[in-house]
Amino acid sequence: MNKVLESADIAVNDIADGATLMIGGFGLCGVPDDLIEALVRKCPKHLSTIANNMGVDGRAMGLMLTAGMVDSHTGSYVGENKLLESMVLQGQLKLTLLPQGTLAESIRAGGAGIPAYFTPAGVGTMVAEGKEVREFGGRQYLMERALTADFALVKAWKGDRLGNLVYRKTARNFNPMMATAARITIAEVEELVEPGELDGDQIMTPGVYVKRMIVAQPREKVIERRTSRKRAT
Amino acid sequence: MNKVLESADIAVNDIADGATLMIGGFGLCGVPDDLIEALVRKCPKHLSTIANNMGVDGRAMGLMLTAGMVDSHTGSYVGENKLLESMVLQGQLKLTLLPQGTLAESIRAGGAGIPAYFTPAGVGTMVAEGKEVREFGGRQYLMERALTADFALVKAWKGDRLGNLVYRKTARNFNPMMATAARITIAEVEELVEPGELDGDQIMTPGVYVKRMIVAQPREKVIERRTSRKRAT
Amino acid sequence: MDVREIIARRAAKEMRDGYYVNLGIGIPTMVSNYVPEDMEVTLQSENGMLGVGPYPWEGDEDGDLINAGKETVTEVQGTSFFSSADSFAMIRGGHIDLSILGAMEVDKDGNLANWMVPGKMVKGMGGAMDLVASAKHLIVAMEHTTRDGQPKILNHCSLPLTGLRVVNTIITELAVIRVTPEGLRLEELMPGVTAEHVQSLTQPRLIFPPGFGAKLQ
Amino acid sequence: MDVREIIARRAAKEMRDGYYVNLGIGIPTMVSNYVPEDMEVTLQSENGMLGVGPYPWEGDEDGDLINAGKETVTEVQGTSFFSSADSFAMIRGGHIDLSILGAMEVDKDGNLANWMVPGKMVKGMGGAMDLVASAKHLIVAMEHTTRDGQPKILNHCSLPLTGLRVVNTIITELAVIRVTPEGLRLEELMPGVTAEHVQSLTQPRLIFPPGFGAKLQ
Repeated sequence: MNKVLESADIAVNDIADGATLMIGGFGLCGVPDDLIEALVRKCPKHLSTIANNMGVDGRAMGLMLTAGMVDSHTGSYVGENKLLESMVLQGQLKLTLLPQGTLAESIRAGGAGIPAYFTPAGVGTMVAEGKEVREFGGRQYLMERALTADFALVKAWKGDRLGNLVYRKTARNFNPMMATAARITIAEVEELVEPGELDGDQIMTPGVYVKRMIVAQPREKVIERRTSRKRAT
Repeated sequence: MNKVLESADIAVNDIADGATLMIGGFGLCGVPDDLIEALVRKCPKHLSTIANNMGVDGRAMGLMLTAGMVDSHTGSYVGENKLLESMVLQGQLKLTLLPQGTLAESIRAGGAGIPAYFTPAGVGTMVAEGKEVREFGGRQYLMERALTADFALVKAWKGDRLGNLVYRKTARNFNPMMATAARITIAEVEELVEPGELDGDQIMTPGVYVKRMIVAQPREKVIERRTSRKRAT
Repeated sequence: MDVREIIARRAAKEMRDGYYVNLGIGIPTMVSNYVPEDMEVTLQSENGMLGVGPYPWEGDEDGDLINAGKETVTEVQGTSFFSSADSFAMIRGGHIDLSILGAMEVDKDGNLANWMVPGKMVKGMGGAMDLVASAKHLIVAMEHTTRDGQPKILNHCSLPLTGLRVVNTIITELAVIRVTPEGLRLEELMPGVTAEHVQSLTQPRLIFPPGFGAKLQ
Repeated sequence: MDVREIIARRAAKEMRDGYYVNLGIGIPTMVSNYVPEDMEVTLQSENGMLGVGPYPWEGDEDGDLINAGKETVTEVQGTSFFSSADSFAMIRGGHIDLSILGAMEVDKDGNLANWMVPGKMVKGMGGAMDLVASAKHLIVAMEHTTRDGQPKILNHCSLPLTGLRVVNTIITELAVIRVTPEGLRLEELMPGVTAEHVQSLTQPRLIFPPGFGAKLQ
């Protein structure tokens, strides 16, 4: 079994117009940049995307906006993207906002065969509009539905050719759930290791969830907000 | 912060009559034996237990049955326990059976603040009796409720005094979810390590979930069904 | 050849390269012995393991490394471990290609009963209800009749169900039968077995594909 | 002292030894600077980290190690990482002792608005709705009035809500106010601030505990 493909372009080649895509990452952290860039080269249109953020102008998923590839987006925070703002205001893009925990849980539910569940987040707010409210133990909850996708593009730190993945620090974020919730999951790994090198206790995404893999091109990690302490001199 | 107590007896000392307990393990694998034995010494009565199995006669949770501590049990499989059988048939113990995946997910839901969710398991069976059935996408699902407990007794491989835990191989099983779903989680670890020794990416139960810890007495691991291949001679 | 071995050998032919498979206790567990060597099949065990290897060498048993039947097993290259919640998320989410289980009864609608006999002790369903509700393809691998020769393939299950309309294929020592919307279709006969013999030990009327040449009324 | 620093310093006094705390962006993030050194407080960041350390030394920034405000941070001894689903399971499950957030408006019923202004661009609620719905104790740390001096503590929030009846405590540069079933109770005045002054910048009538000596009608 070898799920590793030669290039990101080959890996995304069958992502067609109108597809629904989950894309991993929190801000610019843990984002599958090579896969996104390959997708922008192929440039399918009318996509529906599910991702916590939408990159920033000219970076990560921001590139997909510039290329006019996205018709609708579901996420929790899109504050770093002026182009998105103007597209939404001009009715060019349909934006659905969900509480971040609801977004995360709905994606997990999609992968776990749970069609719906109840959460207290958003009760009494705009998020509750059109959703069933139900009381359990004297408290109100919203019924939220699972999210699934045709493709998930995820970013991992290490992986083996069987599709087993390990993530690094906060670059984990939405990637593990998305890997479970799409018909075809494509993983971009920084480092390909031999099967058996990853300790079975430490594998975060078992290979069953991953259909295709690519090895990421070396690139420096982009930092969205570089905060630091000055060293004493 | 130091959550490590001197003995299992001290750790279970406030578990009183009528308490609801989750106890980790699958069969005899990944069971908090020291905590169970300390609890049997203290011997609170009228307990409600939640665990996948109920030990075997004279071992693990089987000891609690012998001591007459358990009024009701929720689990998925209790086939290894003749005493339980006779108690159930004589009406001395109320047994609630759930599909194993429902048991696992309901415990996760209890820890995750999700009061109820839908699953296809058990539709059209005795398990569905009295439960709401609902259709999503043309398929029927049961609404299942979250499970929580007063105390969870869990078994881990390594842990630090902050309560961070790592499990080993299939001894993980129900322990991580139970650790999240009780008011007070008590962890029995085989090896206590210094904070910082466990890689943050590999911690399976973050310390926030664990209130008390003990270090397990050295003991040989019991094997329920020893299966092996003969070595060529 | 042992009846159980006949069933397990035939069930193994349903495997495909790259499949992720969950095997129940008993005959289903034996299936792994007959997977062709050039075929890569990954076994899942619902207690939290993907990539189940053979039994360990004598003396190498590890109490922390068991399958869902509580037997000691080994790892293979690429084995991963996870919690019971994550394991059943994998199962419920439909990520397992094939599930093979034993049964006490199967009926013409694909209903399955394999977890309890009323009046006897209830041992519990374990993971069976989750597995049958969510498998992409569910094979029942069982002996064709009860010990006293009564049909186990029935018009309607008499025992409490494990799952409703869940079985895709039935493999016994006599035949391979597919559950179709029209009813049970006899798809294959084991060597030396006649269609008439299979029908005589099967309660529902079987559908015979053209060419089987069976003349039953 | 800077107004924001006054608020952050006072909010830090709400910490207790052993607390697990989630801090929002802005003033709430500053609170961690004023936790007494002998107090062990563990910070959670909803992007998947428990045990958030200070900003890294210049040059040590790691793009894989950020907080929910997307700022580079560091680990402490015992830091753990997890997925967003596991992070919000921790939050939704009520395992975080204290959550401190900023606000645009708070009202006398403890309703909170901090995520959108109609007609302006909707940036999204991020994790705020989950945090406010499930915190064991929710503190709003904010300036007492808008930039043009209008009350932010209102009879009824005018902006779309982030959460319904969720706020426990309001800490501003003027006062500490508790949300009670009877209404907003003025609990503490910052040095040099009078109760009358606080009331004049607060829309709902405040409850004055005995001894505050305020005479308002």
